[in-house]
Amino acid sequence: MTTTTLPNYLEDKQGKKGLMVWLTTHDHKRIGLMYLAALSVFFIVGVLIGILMRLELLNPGKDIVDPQTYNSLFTLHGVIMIFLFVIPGIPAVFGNIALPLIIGARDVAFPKLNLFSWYLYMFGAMLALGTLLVGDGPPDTGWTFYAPYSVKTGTNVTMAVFAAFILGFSSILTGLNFIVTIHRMRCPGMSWFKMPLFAWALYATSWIQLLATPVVGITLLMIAVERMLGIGLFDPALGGDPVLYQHLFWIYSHPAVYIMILPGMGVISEIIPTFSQRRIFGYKAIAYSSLAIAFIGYFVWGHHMFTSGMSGPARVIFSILTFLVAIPSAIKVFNWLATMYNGSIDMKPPMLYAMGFIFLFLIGGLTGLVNGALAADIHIHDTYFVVGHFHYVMFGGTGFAFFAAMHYWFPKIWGKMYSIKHATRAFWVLFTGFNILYFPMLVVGIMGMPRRYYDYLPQFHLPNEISTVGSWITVLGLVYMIVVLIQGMRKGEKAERNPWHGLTLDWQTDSPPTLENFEEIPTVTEGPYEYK
Amino acid sequence: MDEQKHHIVDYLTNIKVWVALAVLTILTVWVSEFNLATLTVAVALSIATIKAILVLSYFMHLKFDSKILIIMVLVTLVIFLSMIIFTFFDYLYRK
Amino acid sequence: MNSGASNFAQGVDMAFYVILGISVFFLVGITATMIWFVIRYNRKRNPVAKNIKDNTKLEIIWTVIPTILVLVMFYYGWIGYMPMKRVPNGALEVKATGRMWSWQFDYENGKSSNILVVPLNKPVKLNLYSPDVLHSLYIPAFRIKEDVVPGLNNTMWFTPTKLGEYDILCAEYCGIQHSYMLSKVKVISEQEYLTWYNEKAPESDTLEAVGMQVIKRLGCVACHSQDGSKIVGPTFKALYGSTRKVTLPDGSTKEVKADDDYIKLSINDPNAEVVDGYQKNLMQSYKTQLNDEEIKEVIEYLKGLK
Amino acid sequence: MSTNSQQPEVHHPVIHRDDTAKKLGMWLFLFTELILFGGLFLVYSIYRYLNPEDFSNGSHHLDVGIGALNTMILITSSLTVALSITAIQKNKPKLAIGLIVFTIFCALLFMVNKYFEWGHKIHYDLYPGTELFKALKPGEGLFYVLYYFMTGLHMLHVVVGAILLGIMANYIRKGMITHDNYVLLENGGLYWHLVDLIWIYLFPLLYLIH
Ligand code: HEA
Ligand code: HEA
Ligand code: HEC
Ligand code: CUA
Ligand SMILES: [Cu+2]
Repeated sequence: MTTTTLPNYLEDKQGKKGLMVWLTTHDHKRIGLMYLAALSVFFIVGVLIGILMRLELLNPGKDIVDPQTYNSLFTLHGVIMIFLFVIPGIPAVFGNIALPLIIGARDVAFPKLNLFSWYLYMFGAMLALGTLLVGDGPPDTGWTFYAPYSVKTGTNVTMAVFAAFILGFSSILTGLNFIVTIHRMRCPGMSWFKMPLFAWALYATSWIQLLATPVVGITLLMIAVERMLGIGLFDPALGGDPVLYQHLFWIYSHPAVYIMILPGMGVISEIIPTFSQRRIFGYKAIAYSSLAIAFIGYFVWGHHMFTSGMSGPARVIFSILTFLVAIPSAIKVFNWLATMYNGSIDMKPPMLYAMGFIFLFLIGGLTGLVNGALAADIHIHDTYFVVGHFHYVMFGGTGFAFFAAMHYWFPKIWGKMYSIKHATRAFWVLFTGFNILYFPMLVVGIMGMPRRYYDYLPQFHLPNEISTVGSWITVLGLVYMIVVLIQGMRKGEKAERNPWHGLTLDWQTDSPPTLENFEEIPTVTEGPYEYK
Repeated sequence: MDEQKHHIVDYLTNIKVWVALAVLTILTVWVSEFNLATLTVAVALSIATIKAILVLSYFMHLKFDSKILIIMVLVTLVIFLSMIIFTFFDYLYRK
Repeated sequence: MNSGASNFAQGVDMAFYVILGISVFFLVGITATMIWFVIRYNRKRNPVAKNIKDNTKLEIIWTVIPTILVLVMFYYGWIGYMPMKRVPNGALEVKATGRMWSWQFDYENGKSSNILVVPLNKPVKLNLYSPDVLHSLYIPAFRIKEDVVPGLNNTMWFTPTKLGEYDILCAEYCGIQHSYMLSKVKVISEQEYLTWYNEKAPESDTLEAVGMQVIKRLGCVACHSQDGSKIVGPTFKALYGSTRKVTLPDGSTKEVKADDDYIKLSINDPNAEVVDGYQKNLMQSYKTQLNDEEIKEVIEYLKGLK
Repeated sequence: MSTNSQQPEVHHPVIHRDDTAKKLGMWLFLFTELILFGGLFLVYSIYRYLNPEDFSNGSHHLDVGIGALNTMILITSSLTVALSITAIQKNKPKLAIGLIVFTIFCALLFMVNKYFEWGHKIHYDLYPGTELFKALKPGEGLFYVLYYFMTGLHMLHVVVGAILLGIMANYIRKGMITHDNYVLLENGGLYWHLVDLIWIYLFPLLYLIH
């Protein structure tokens, strides 16, 4: 291909000025960047809250905040991290930026709807943060909003619940957009099994977004109605059943954890073959396992309710299905490993983050298996072991995949390159801090420390101390990483089209890509990883 | 769902479907007058399902659309029904 | 993990160790392989990759083996859990009430206590009851936990196998004092238990007023301080006789004097007159748990708190 | 992946109209609507299972006549929407507009009926919060809460659907929907049929199953 005559997407102004260029854009890459900007801000708020919580937990008794404040902190931390960060995370940012590129399309199927999703997201986010400022204080229910406490408490739950409702619709519309895009806009020659695995992962994710999210929408609406009109759908005094609320909540929120992790796995499936310069091993196995996780993931929600008073047979069924859903994840890990065998491995930052992902996701996934066992979960449920588990999978998994994606597509997005040396160092700080922060949580959980505890018994002191120190190192690593990336964005060297020598279509166009991605829509004749 | 010639459902077919739906509505109301004990729910839901299939296949064109769309509808229904069934695994066995 | 002190500890720990063992094996194995590949096939050492075709046999192997392993894990989880559902006949029944934010244990003979006292090696069945929100009764040393759900009669049982005192914690988030909703389970020999069980409430051996004892036993102190500070309810200090501004259910407000009738109403129907600046619905009615006699004692005690 | 140029020299290719994509998008949206109501159906079925007597009592107090009438109205309106699509396909825009207007008229009728139905109950203080309501058995209370919630949400969809169809009629008038470009009308129709489809289940579940 010759060099392009079209302006690249970052320069093009379309006759508009200042921020309006961005706020009215229909370009998928710009919308992706707008998500990135918003997401980073919320994410940093979430991290700060995390740090505050860790400070409070440094010693038993009061360190810095009151119990009521602490309860609001972990609720906001959970709501922000889940609904504003990990769920939209990879699809909204890197899905938007990279999906049309890797399938050789000019944009997503419904560009206007895409922008609308962003506005919905912002509106929902503002509502969520608004709970801090108006009414009777931020919600103190935990991100799970369990009835009947969420109905009784005087804090601003109604608004938070509406926020989650709106955010859900943003997520649904993104999913809808991607499904149609993948069905209709693959470039000529790209049959389903010539499609890059990131697209497969997004496809599976989108189906979960579409079919699971409405359940939480209607459930949270019921909570809101119950609070506003006092009509009890879950209030035992009025014949309701609080456990039914839990069913409805987890019918969505378990599949939601796969909304978080599948796109991350998709990113890893792109990075590993590129940096090993090898054909991915078991392409079909990885593609199918995404679909399998998405499908089986619908039927395991009960594992969050093993101590809720759910009937025995239901516990057994949910436990066994939980174990089955772990297998497709295992298949992916093994195939990634096999892809490295006999490759030519280049340990650049994206690959480092991918390796970090595998290690941390392994710990997260394997502790998930402990949770899934009936007997073990009776002891472990609602303790810090679970907190450790989900930080390993969400932050060690999705978070690290997010970082990997950020380092991988960085040159494509900005047309510049960050400092490889410093990015590598930042990784090691982050990785070390991470393990010091979260591993003690697993230990203290096994010792029996429940979660959502403002204060704890003296025997839990030491692990908590270590964990808090770890949180400082983690944040150091994070700051380091962000500084390196921002430096690269501002003053980095000009990047080539294809610095990592990838074969997927995103690397075949300019960096940064032109306004409509490709001079001409490409035609493919081979699978996406046919390294010679 | 590839570009295919659009199939036109003619007026008469639509009207026939409408007649069927109307008859089924009357039927279901009529049946509900009897006490069918445990069958009540089953009968009412079966009739509703026949009506739904009619609406889906003719009014909503599903019968003339591509296979993949039908598969999607089925997957959605399977997932929806499983949500109910799996929740019942809890309630059926509570003591 | 501290060593277990109930009949379930072994089953739970077994499931835990089996899964932990398999997990450590895979974690170490996979990580080591990964590191080895990174070194062995580094671009410097191996500049040109060798492409290897997919291998169906391998795919099947690493699908089937994990499947078998997870079924093993499931099996241990299941057998560890099964006995938790089968309460033996003749178990000692205790009603365990979890409320915001205290535990109360009522025995069959009417004895009531804030700590759970049980005899060694005798099965004990707890009938879980909550008047307000979700709680969860968790005894780490016994490896058991079950939610206390309002409106549902959940139960749990165990046989303590070691003498001693163990922590009881609330494991389901239940509001501001969730982390202070603690208690103990005290395992004593059967003989000691019988004496404890049959002795009358220790009236004379404490200097505490009866009203005070009631307030402690029913957990009022979790919400009402006696030193003037605000927890979630108004302090008891100087309450009696003062003028209260209250809101009625229809939204109107009025001023009332905190006399006997007012306090009685506050205890029996807390939402009828809600004190200004406090939240309704938090305090539950204690109608069924306090008789007039006891309410009188409470009032007497409150009078003394100047 | 090897690439080669397919259509040289086209700089700004006309992105061709993709009706199938639009229709697929609409279907996907309908799936989410279905699951949204699905959550309520789930709650309904569990509470019905737990309180069979109370639910049956509750449904005895609903007016089957009005329910059946509304069912007929919705079925008819579904028919007229379907016919309007046939009409536009056969290039009869006037007829299509007429049929849509009739559909919207049906929607209004439906709401008038609902108004009387709800109004009747509210007149008797049978709504959450009243003394009468509090005196109900818990299961009956749940039944009515679900009744209001489900029919209320459904009615919201009727309103939205009617507005959508109104817009479509206007598009036909302005020539934006024509015999060879009618996917918007099809989508409006699909939405309307969904409203019908949900009612097909609501009707027996709430009114008929004693
Ligand atoms: C990104 C999010 C994410 C992901 C991917 C997962 C993945 C898994 N989770 Fe996790 N989970 C959460 C997020 C996530 N979880 C959250 C947020 C909570 C708490 C919610 C709350 O209460 O607030 C939670 C809670 C939670 C519980 C409830 C605990 C409790 O409250 O008591 C359970 C119980 O079964 C569980 C299980 C699992 C399992 C089995 C997997 C599996 O999918 C893991 C599969 C992966 C592997 C197994 C690793 C790879 C395997 C190999 C390399 C091979 C070796 C393996 C075998 C031999 C099989 N999770
Ligand atoms: C992805 C989700 C996510 C992330 C990243 C984090 C990050 C952190 N979390 Fe967590 N946490 C949750 C999700 C998350 N959390 C949830 C859902 C709960 C449950 C809430 C509830 O109980 O209701 C919880 C609860 C929770 C608790 C338990 C509270 C309790 O039960 O009492 C604690 C305690 O220390 C804690 C600490 C921290 C700390 C110190 C951090 C961080 O501050 C550590 C520092 C993090 C980093 C340094 C960077 C991570 C970076 C990325 C993932 C991507 C970066 C992207 C961009 C820059 C754009 N969190
Ligand atoms: C879950 C927390 C909680 C518990 C436990 C609790 N209360 Fe209260 N109580 C409150 C709150 C909140 C109020 C203020 C709102 C109201 O009047 O209902 C209150 C109000 C009162 C009042 C009126 C106080 C005033 O200032 O006028 C009295 C008297 C009272 N409680 C007594 C008791 C007694 C006796 C018990 C135990 C048997 C008890 N409470 C247990 C939360 C609690
Ligand atoms: Cu009670 Cu937490
Ligand atoms: Cu889960």
